[in-house]
Order: sequence, then C-alpha cells, then structure tokens
Amino acid sequence: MAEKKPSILNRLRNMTDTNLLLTITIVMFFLMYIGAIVFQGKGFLKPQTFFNILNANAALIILSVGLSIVMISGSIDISVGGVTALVCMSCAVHLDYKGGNVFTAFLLALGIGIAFGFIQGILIAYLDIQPFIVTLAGMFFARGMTTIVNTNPFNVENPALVALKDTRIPVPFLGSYNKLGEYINAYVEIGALVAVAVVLILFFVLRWTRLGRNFYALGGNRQSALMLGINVKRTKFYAHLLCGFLSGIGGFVYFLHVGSGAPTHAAGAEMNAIAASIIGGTLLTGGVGNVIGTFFGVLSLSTIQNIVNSAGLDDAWWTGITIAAMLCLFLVIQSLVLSRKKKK
Amino acid sequence: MHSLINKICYSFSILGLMLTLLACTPGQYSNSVSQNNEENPQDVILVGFSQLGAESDWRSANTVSMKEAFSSDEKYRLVFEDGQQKQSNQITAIRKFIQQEVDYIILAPVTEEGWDTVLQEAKEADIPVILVDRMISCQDDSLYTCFVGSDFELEGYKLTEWFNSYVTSMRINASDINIVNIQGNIGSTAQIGRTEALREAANKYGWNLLDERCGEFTETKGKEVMTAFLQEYDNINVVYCENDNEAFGAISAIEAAGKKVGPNIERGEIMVLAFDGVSEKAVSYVKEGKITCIAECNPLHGPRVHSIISTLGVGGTPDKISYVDEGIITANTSVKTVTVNDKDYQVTILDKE
Amino acid sequence: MSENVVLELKNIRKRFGPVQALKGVNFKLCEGEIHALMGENGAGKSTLIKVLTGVYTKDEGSIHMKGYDGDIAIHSPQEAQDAGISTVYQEITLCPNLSVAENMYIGRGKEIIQNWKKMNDNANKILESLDIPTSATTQLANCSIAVQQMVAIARAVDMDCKVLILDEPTSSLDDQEVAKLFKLMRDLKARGVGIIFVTHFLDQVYEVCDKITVLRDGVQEGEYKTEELPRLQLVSKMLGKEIDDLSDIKNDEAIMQDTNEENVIETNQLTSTSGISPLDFYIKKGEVNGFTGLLGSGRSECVRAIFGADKVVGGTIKKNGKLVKINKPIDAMKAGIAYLPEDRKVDGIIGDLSVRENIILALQVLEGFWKPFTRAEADDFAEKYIKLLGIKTASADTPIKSLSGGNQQKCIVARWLLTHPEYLILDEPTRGIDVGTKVDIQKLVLKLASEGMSITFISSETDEMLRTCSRLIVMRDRKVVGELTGSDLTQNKIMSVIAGGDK
Amino acid sequence: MKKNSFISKIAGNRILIPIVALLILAVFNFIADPSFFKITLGYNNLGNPVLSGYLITILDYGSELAILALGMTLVTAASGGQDISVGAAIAIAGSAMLRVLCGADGRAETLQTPIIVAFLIAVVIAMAFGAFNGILVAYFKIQPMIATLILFTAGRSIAAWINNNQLPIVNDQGFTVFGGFIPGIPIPTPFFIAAACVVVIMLVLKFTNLGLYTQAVGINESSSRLNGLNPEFIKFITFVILGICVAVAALIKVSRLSTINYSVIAKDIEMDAILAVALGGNSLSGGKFNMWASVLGAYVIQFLTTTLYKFNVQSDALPAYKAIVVIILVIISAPTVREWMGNMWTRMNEKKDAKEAKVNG
Repeated sequence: MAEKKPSILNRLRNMTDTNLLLTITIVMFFLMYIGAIVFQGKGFLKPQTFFNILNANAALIILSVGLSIVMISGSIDISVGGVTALVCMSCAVHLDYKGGNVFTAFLLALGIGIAFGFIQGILIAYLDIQPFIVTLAGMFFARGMTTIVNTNPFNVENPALVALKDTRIPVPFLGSYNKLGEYINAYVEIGALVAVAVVLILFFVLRWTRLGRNFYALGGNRQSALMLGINVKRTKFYAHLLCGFLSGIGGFVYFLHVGSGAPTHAAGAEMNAIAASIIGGTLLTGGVGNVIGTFFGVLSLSTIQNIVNSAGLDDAWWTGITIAAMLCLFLVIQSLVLSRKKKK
Repeated sequence: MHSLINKICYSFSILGLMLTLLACTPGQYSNSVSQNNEENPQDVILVGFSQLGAESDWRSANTVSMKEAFSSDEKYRLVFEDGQQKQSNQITAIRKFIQQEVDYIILAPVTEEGWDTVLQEAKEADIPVILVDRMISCQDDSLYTCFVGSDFELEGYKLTEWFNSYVTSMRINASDINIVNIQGNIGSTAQIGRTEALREAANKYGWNLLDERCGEFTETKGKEVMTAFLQEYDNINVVYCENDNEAFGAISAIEAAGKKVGPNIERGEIMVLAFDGVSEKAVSYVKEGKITCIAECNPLHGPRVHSIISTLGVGGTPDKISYVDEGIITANTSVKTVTVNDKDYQVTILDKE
Repeated sequence: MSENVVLELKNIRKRFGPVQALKGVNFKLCEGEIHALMGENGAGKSTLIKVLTGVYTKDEGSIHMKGYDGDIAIHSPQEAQDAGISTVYQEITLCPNLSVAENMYIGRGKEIIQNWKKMNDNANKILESLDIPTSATTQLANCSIAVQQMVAIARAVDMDCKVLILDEPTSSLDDQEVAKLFKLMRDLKARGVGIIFVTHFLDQVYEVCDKITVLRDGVQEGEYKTEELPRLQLVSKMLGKEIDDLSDIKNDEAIMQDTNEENVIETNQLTSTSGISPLDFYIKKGEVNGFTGLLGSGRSECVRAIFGADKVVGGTIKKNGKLVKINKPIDAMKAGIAYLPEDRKVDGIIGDLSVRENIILALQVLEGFWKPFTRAEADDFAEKYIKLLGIKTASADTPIKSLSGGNQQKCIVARWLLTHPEYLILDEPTRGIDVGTKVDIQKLVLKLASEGMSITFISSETDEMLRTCSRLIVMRDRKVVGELTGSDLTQNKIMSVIAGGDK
Repeated sequence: MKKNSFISKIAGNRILIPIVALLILAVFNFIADPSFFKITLGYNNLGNPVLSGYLITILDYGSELAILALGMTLVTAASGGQDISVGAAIAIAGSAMLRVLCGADGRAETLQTPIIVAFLIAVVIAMAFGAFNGILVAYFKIQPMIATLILFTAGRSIAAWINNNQLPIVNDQGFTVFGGFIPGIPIPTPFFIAAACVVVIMLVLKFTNLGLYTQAVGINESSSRLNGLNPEFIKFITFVILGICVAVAALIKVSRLSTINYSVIAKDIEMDAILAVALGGNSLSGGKFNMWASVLGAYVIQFLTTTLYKFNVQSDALPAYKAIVVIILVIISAPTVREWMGNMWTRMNEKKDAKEAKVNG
C-alpha cells in the first residue's frame, strides 16, 4: 500500500511526539532570533553575537542535556546547579591552594559529578525514594559544601587555567569588520566546543544505543518497560549516573568560563536547565524529548532575555519573570499537544 | 471533549495572569530610559552601562543618577545591564555592547581583577571605557579611558582622623578602644580602601582592632556578622561599618542584644562609624546619635560621566582619575575640621534632634 | 507429553495468605490450536495467566514445554519470553511514545548499537506478512487500540513464540477489529502457534476456538471440544450448576411486591461515558432487584451511571417521581442513594484511616464541612455498626487496611448504612469473602428490604441472587437482554437468557 | 507475631521521631555547653524588659517555620507533593506589604496605610499566588514540585518588580513590634503569633472536616471521590491555606528588619519547611499527618540551626547539614528500607528462637 504523498498537516499529525515538539522549539527559536534582530538592531546580525550566546551558555547546555536524559526516563535531578558551584569552588581551591594542575582539576570535577550521580542514582533507583526529595537534598548539600570548602569567592590565579580560559578558537571566514575597518575573526571558547560535542554524542547515545532507547521506554511506561524485559532499576540508575557525570563536565566548563569559585555560582541553573529542557520539547511525564531540542531551548532562553532586556525592561528581575513566563507558556503547549493526542 | 475545553480555558487564564504581570509595567519605570525601537538615527550616541548589582541604597541611587543623566538628553541612548554581583554577567554584557558597536562603555566593576581580556576586546573595537565607583588592577592602564569615583582611602583617613581627634578631645586613652570592622565585598575598591585606612590608623594610634569580617554591604549580612561579634567579644565599643546598610544591620543587632548605641564610649555605649550617608534613614540616625559619624560617599556620578563623554565627543582628553568631592557629617560638635596629609576638610555638623 | 502438545501444566498450586487461588490445575495446549480459557470471577483464571507469564511464581506443580525436558522455572516475564510464552494483556503493555518497530524489538537484542534500517525493514516485513495496517515508523500512540494489540502479537510472533496468551483482547474492540484479530489468530494457528484465548464473550468463543477449558474456584472443571459443548452447558459449567439436578429453589422469604407502589428510583435512556447502551430501570420501595450477567457485561457500569460515579451523558433519573439532577456522587448521596463499589481496594476503603473514620466518612460528607462529629458521636456510630455487623477488629482505631477482606467489606457496608439511604446499591459485596460473611450479608439485605429499603444486589454467584432478589435484570455485552421475576427466577432460565436465546 | 508488634510500635506513633531528635539535640548541647539553656532577663535600648538566651532565639526565630509547617503539612497530605515556592511567596507578600505601607517612593516617614490593611492586602496576594499553584496542581494535574517551580523561579523577581527594586524601609516603631517585642512583654511577639496560628489551625481541624478530607484525598483519591468529596477543590484549598501561612510568616520576617532584601529574605526556608514535615514523621508522599508533630519538627530544626550557629557554622553552610538529616529521614521511612528492616528483624528473631530452642531443646 504505497503511501500517498502525505500533506503537511497529515505528516504533522502522525509525527512522533518527540519530533513534533522538536520542530515547534526550532521554529520558535528562529522566530525569536529574528525578533532579537529587529529589537537589537545590527548587533544581532553579526555571527559573533550567536557565538557569544553559545560561549556564555555552554555550561547550561551541558547541564540541560543531563537533565533532559533524566526527565526522558521519567525522573528529575535539581542538584545540577549546586554540583556546578561545588565543582567550581573545589577546582579553584585545588588549583590555587593545593597546587594541582588543570588536568587533575578536571578529574576532580568528574569525580564530584559522578559521586553525586552515583549516590542519588542508588537512592532513587534501588531504594525507590521520590527523585525530587533526593535531588533537592543533593542541591542543598552541594550549596552548603561549597561554602564549607571556601567561604569567600576568589579569582583563580593559576596561569595554566587563565590561559585555558582565554583561549580563542577562531571560526574561519565568519568574522566581521569593526569600526576601524580591521577584520576581526569570530571566535569560540573551548567550553562551547565541549558543549556541542556533548550534545552530538548524547544525541547519538539516545538515538542509536540500546541504553538510550531504554531511557525512552522507561519514561514512556514504566510498567510496560518491565514487562518488555528492560531492567528498569538499572536503566534509571544509569540515567542519574549519566546526569551526574554531565553536571561534572558542565561544572568544569562553567569553571573555565568564569575562572573563579563563589557560593553563588550557577544560582538557579537547575531551574533554567529544567525550563530549557521543557522549552526544548522534553515532556514532564517522560518518554518524549530530544537533546537537540534542549540545545535550542537554552539558546531560546538567552535570546528571549536579550529581547526583553533591549525592550527596555532592563532591570535584573525581568530575567526571572521571562523564564517563568516561557516555562508556563511551554507547559501549556505541552498539555495541549498531549490532550490532542489522547483525544484521538 | 468537555475536559479538553475546560483545560484550554484554564490555560488561557494562566497565560493571561503571566502576561498581565509582564505587560502592566509599573508607573515609576517610565522615568527610566524610554526605548524607541526604530533603527537609531546616526547622530544618537549609544552608551552601554554595566552596573554591578543592586545590593545597597548607594548602588540604587548611583543607577538612578546614571539613568537620569542620559535619559534627559535625547542625544544619548543608554543601554543598561545589571550584573547581579557576578563578574561573568558583566563580561557578557560588555561583549554584547561591543557587538552592538556602542560609542562608549561605562563599567562599575564588581571586583578589581579579571578584566584584562574583555577590556582588550573593547580597545580593539576602539570603544572608550569609563570606570565608575570602583577601580580595576591591570598591567596596561590604557585599557580604560578614565575613572570617576571616590577616593576611598581618603574617605577612610577622614573618618579615622575625625575619630582620633574626637577620642583625644574626650581624653579616652587609645588602649581601651576595641574596634570591630564590618567589611564590604572582599576585593572591591571601596572595601580595600576603607579597610586599609582603618588598619593604618589602628596601629598608628594604638587602637586594638578586634576582628574584621565581610558584611557584603547588605543589612541582613551586617546584622548577622554583628550578632556573631557580640557573642564572641564583650568589650566592643566601636563598630566601623563600610556602608550605611551594614550600619543599620549592626545597630539592630546591638539593640537586639540589649546594648546601647551612642557616642560616649566611656559610659558603655557602642559607637557606630559608617560610610556613604546616602539615605534619609542614615541622616536621621546621625541626627539621633545612633550613628556618630559618616564619611560621605557621593553616588551621583551621572553628571560627571556625562560631561566626560561630551569632552571625549569633541576630541578632548579628560583627566585619568577624577574624584567626586565628599564631606563628613556628624551631630557631635567636638570636632570642627579634619586634616589629612596636611589638607583641611570641613565637618558639617547636623543639629541634633 | 504426546507429540503435538506444546504446553502442559500439572497440578499447579498458588496461595495468597489464607486464600488458596489455584488448587492443583492441570492444563494441556496443543500446537496450532486456539484454546479458550473461561471462568467466572475468583475462578483463578488471571492468577493462572500470571503464573504462566512469570508475574507470580507457582508454589507447587510443574510446567512442561515442547523442546524442554522437566519443569521450566519461570520467575520473570523475561524468562517466560525466553521459554517461548508471550502474552498480550488487556491494557497493552507497550510504550506509546516509541515507534511500532521499536515496540517490537526493544528489550530483546543484546547488541549495543541499534540498527534502525534493519529493524524497520524486518518490522515492515512482519507487519505485511500478518497484514497489520500500520508502518514501522509510525508512533504507537498514533495507532488505534486494535492495531496496537496486533503489534503486541507481532512482537510475540517475531520472538518465534510457541505459546501466545491473549488476555481479554476483544473487550475494547468493535466488530471489524474483532474480525481482523480473528483472521490474524487463524494465520498464527496455521503456523502451528498454540493460542490461549481468555475471554467472556460466548459467541466469540464459538466462532474461533477449537477447545475450551473451564476453571472454577481454583480447579480445572473440564476440557471440551467446542463443537461438543453447547452454549447452555458451558454456562452451567462456568456457574457450577448442573442443569438436570437443578431444583427450583424458590426463596420462600421473597417478599411479594404490591405493584401499585410508587417507583423509588426510575431512569430512562440513561447513558454515561462508560459506554452502556441507554438504560431503563426502576425499583420500588422495599424491593431487592439484581443485575446479573457474565463478567464485563456492563453490570457495574449501569449502577455507576445511576450513582454518578461515571459522567452521565444522557437520559434522566427520577426519585419518587420527581426529576433529580445527578452528575456527581455527592448529588446521589444527597438523593438518598448509596453505592458499595465493586473493587474494595481501589474504590472502597481509605487504607491508613481508622475503622471509625472509614465508617463515619460518608455520613460526615453529607453532614457537611462545618459540622464534624465529636469523638463521642463518632465512637458510638462505629461501635453500633461494629456490633450490628459483627466486624472483628482490635479497636475502632486500627487502620482499616490491617483488617481481613470480609471485615473491610463490612466496614464499607456500615459506612453506607449509616447514611440511612432509601436506595442501596451493592456491587459484588460477597466477592473474595469467607462463606460466613457471605451469609451474614445476604441475611442483612433481606432484613433491610423488609424495613423498606430498596436494594440492588449484584453478584456473579447467581444462587445468591436467587436467594435474595425478587427481580433479576440480565445483561449481555452492555445491553439489558432480559428481566426475570416470580416463577422465572430459576438457575437455568438465567443461564439461557445469559447464553442468549435457545442455542 | 513479635515482629509486627515491634515494627508497628515504631511506625505507629510517628511523633516519636521529632521527640527523639529533640532529646538528642538537648543532650548534645547540655554536654557541650550547659549555658546554652541559660535565659536572662535584660533590658533593650528602649528600656523594656527583654528575655534573651539561646532557647529564646529558638522560640523566636522558629515561629515563621512553625507557621509554614502548618500549611506545608496540609499541602503534603492532600497532594502528595511539596510547595517549593514558599520562600519566593514570602518575598512577594513582604514586598507588597512594604509597598502599601511606604507608598511608591519607598521612603515614607509615616505609614501610608494602617498596618492591618497592609497585612490583609498581603494575605490576599499570597492567597492569589497559592491559588495559582493550586490550579496547576489540582486542575492541570502537574506534579506539585514542578508546578511550584514556576513561582520559585519568578517569585523573587516579582517581589523586586513590585517595589521596582527599591529597598523600602518602614521607620514607624509600631511596625517592628511584630518582629520584635511588645513593650513591657519580655517574650518575643513572633512566638505569640506562631502560637495563635497553631491554635487557629487546631480549632479549624477540630471544628471542621479539613483534617479528615485532606487525609482521605491524600490516601485514596478515587475512593474519596466516590464518597462525595471533590478532591480537586480540597487540594486547591490546601494551597490557598498555605498562602495565608506565607502572608503571616512574611509579616514577621519583614517586621524583624523593617525592610526587605528580595534575594535573601526567607532563603532556603522551603527546605526547612519540607524538613519540618518529614521530621514530624509525616510521609512526604501524602496521606495521614500529625499537625503537632510537624510544629514540633519545625522547632527541632530551629534548635538544630541555632546549635550549628553556636558552633559558628557559616549561615551558607547550614543547608549541607540539613540535607544530610533529610536524606537519613527519607531513607528510614522508604518502603523498601522498611521491608528490608522487617526481614532483618524477623531473621534475627528466628536465629534467637532457634538458639533458645537449642538451649532448652
């Protein structure tokens, strides 16, 4: 039965939820970007602005991807922000006072991330405790430990790290001319490359590996996953372990970007990561979501903040309100998409 | 079908609530810069201002003065960015200004180090950078065009000199003066200058400086730090606060602990010295004698920066460092003038209530 | 094991605490055969399926499969699948968010990397061979329930299963979907797959099954070829009554009805979201009537419509002649209707609350938010009914979940009696209860009826209904197919109406 | 049946957990420094008698938490989740109160409106935001924690927006009474306010069916629907009641400093509120609750906080210790762990019985 040429609407209807929400996110992102260009004038036309957004949000992208994986498998992890702050402070102290080098600092970051992922994974997967309570405690534990490691914020003087922080990877032929007519190359920070790599690798894991598909099955229907022969406990444990691992990497990338340790680092990052995942098309009920969508979700968040800022609402408190408004808008869109599906 | 319909109408009610929050911008916002969206015509000068946060009355007064200075003059358009106490936000803001090819960048740096790379980018983009309120430490000081702000060390010396002349006039011997210092954000120019002045005066005149702890320039942290001091030491008779808000916190902590705040140390009162003197509450506390003396720190940098930018506009070169003039206010009549490295400063005496 | 028997169960026993669910069941399934497994509530049918699929592990007995010698131990769904036993449950255990192809292959392969192209091609090949109208890449949620079931079957077939268990597959399908399913089952039969078909729709059994096994309270009542077992005899075997020795037990206490009495409750053309066909029903003061019919024939859905438990979409209800608006349970309660739900665990008890709180709950809601009972009032309400119904509980404060099934049921009955309803609906009040409590409840029903309360009594054990009801409404496939009063109240009359006509 | 009696004794009266925790802390402090329990009667700067000492600070600073614990217990019981936006909601209510009291420019010398009017406006606003959470949870069926996440993110920004980020200060001495002392009465007023709230809630529980309905909905929603209750409305109401508690807590918090700092006021108080409910032995997934135990749990947490302060633990480091306490509590009450403890106990019994049998066999 050859399928007749499906009309756009028809193809839209029987698209999988994941792809449908993904297209919504990408379309929304481009609309916003065009809106930003209108509002902000020529600043947004230059590619370097896009790379600046990418550099500033590299760590948030990695954290959001970790969070999306956990949300796809039907759980949640709000300790990523706290872990990031702890990683920054520990690496800073390790480098400046303990005389470690950048590589050992990176290992330390991974160690902290994996430790959090491991413990929280055990508590949630095997002891069956509510994920929100475990990770809420994890967040507060991490925030508390950050100040215990070192009370005052301080900038890292370790030359190797400062050099790493300021390295500029030129992006060929995407530069722009400044007022003096000189040609300045567009550049990207190391963190941005790591973030893009993480997104691509995770996209591959979720799309093509057995573990990735098990995450989706687990999120779709936990009881069915059990009956279909998937080891539900182990899969959920791996999800949290992976999220912990990624918050370790994200923490280190944030450390590279900021180059200092402070208790208030990445404050609210977990909320932004959840908002970015939902805007990126990850369903709260689990089973639906895509890391590419989350990548655009993070970029949409910072673009909308740029728009709101340049529209004159430039006080700090507008960022919180815009994120909450976006979160609410996309929650409503998701519930409409879900109910349209259920009605069929 | 019914459940879907009521779900939709609920969702629109929620959406409505959120949009009303966004849309009905409050009245007083209108006096800040009104944004015209059409492509800015060539002659409007674009000025990017990266403020470091909104942690104290002084800071809010500073922000308002900046915004007013540039909104009243339609030749300029101010793009304001709030760094929320984080250097990373301010760096991102400056990079955004560079992309928008602003004509001038005004920066109130939250800390002194870590600005070389981003200011180098601004220099390459040929955008002059004017520092406000706090200094930065960098190898090549051509990275910034000029600095407008207070000479914090001078403020510190004025206050400590006033305190010294007050102590000698009341014939209190230096050894039984026990001072605690509630510091501002560690690493900010204000904190460094004011703490340095106190340390120098303490070992010059022989006061014993019991303890120094960071109060983050806020009232809540100030109160917390003062409560901890009072529990650890019971012989405190002078509190040196590095801004108004910390003083308010310290005073409420002292009163909560059942002690009395006032100038006469010998009768067991605790003397409070402070900086800024911006809010009416601070002035009224001075009149009531709750705060014995305040070294003023003038937040109104708007007009000074505006004049610098107009001189730059016509090709002139403003002087590198320019300090705003500041005085000392107290309700205590015993000291009239203060001399710091042989320069006299007038003390304004407020009539006591 | 003779050559073409693919699965044999010998003396399977399983107990849950005091209740003996399976008392030594023997069962044989041959290759290329559709074998119906039938039995009323509590016959152990679902327990047997769960033992076979590894959800429960059997206490005693052995399971033999063709190609394996000795008893194969099944402790998890995974082991059952590996042994070649696949199951398609009524609520489809697949992942709606994944594509059709993924649902067929997830959880099986051992290889790390998933080859989408190979998977989709194989899936499409199988879908075409079984003539299932969907494609490998559509999301499962976008397919209809029937297609989803066929995908589950396709998954089982692709795991070259020798035994396929279909647990009530047709309960939510319409007629052409049922026909498509039967065509698929006949294809699999031709391929030599042994199919166990669990259903309660009689005409579907006669249409497609070769053999029928009847289970009754945990024992295999018998195995028959479909042609040799007429419908009437099948129903009698299921209900456990021999046709010939049935004496017409006339319940002597049945109160003769004076017909001119006003109807307490009267509904016409009542329909609800649960999909029952329009219901015309009436009940007089002091009358005990009953709904009977096989499991899933819509008995509960009718009374839930009357009580407002399911959203009413059409028709009206009159109480004592006056029109009454009922669309939520609270309206029904205010109109003096009480409803004892079928599933005690889910809809009846409030587990952690004490016996006292459970008993006074309904009356408390009627009293209203602002008028809570004092501890003394609540205590003597509870004590009164604990004594009246003989509820065995340590004290009125023990959480209700720690009571036995029978005592829990008595508490719920006490809860509704406390509201002194004019019309009491009891849905399967005696299911899963010791015989002693059953007799108490039946006596209580008759006593209450004599005091003027009109009662609807629903039970799957028809002899109970005969002893208590003066009028029986017979249901089949969500439709009222007959009403028996007076002299017709006999066992075989009921069965013939249930069996539908004289076949 | 020895196993059941022992386990049920522990699980039975859940109030045991806060009492045990209280004893541990009391003994620990007594050993460390007996002066902890010293209460002195001194005079504050305005010359009226003031009690001071660690116990007083516990009772004083624990009051906001106790009031919030009342509302949080009801929300947890009915919806099986917690409201993490209480901190942000306190900021909003406090900001609204100050906006009404100090007028637009936030510097008023005299109060623009009487305190009671400002408080009522704050109550209405807090109830409105509670209702917002209630609608998302009850009618949109969104998990309570995710639904309140929206207000958690936006709350402090909305609070800042209400006063356009100004930090208004109330100079009227009468206003500080709520957070400080009533002249002439040595006991801090917040303690009275908390006591009043507890009494009100207890009266409501006694003279209405709030308690019974909340628990019924929390334990088994479908069965309570069949008993005539409206589960959505009950869940919605618990969020609104929590809104009232938020407004009262905001009044105390703001009048302690007679000003407000949006990012710091009631920081991490949601963590303490959840900890109070858990410490009170109530299950965090809803159902039965014991209000007295939650209130006691709140004061136990304040006891823990004050003890940690005494050992000059940084205020920012506190969450780490509290997180550990929550994790231990949640592990102990997790069903799988209870089962495991149960079998461990029975195996121990069997070994003991076997030994006895061997001895006298």
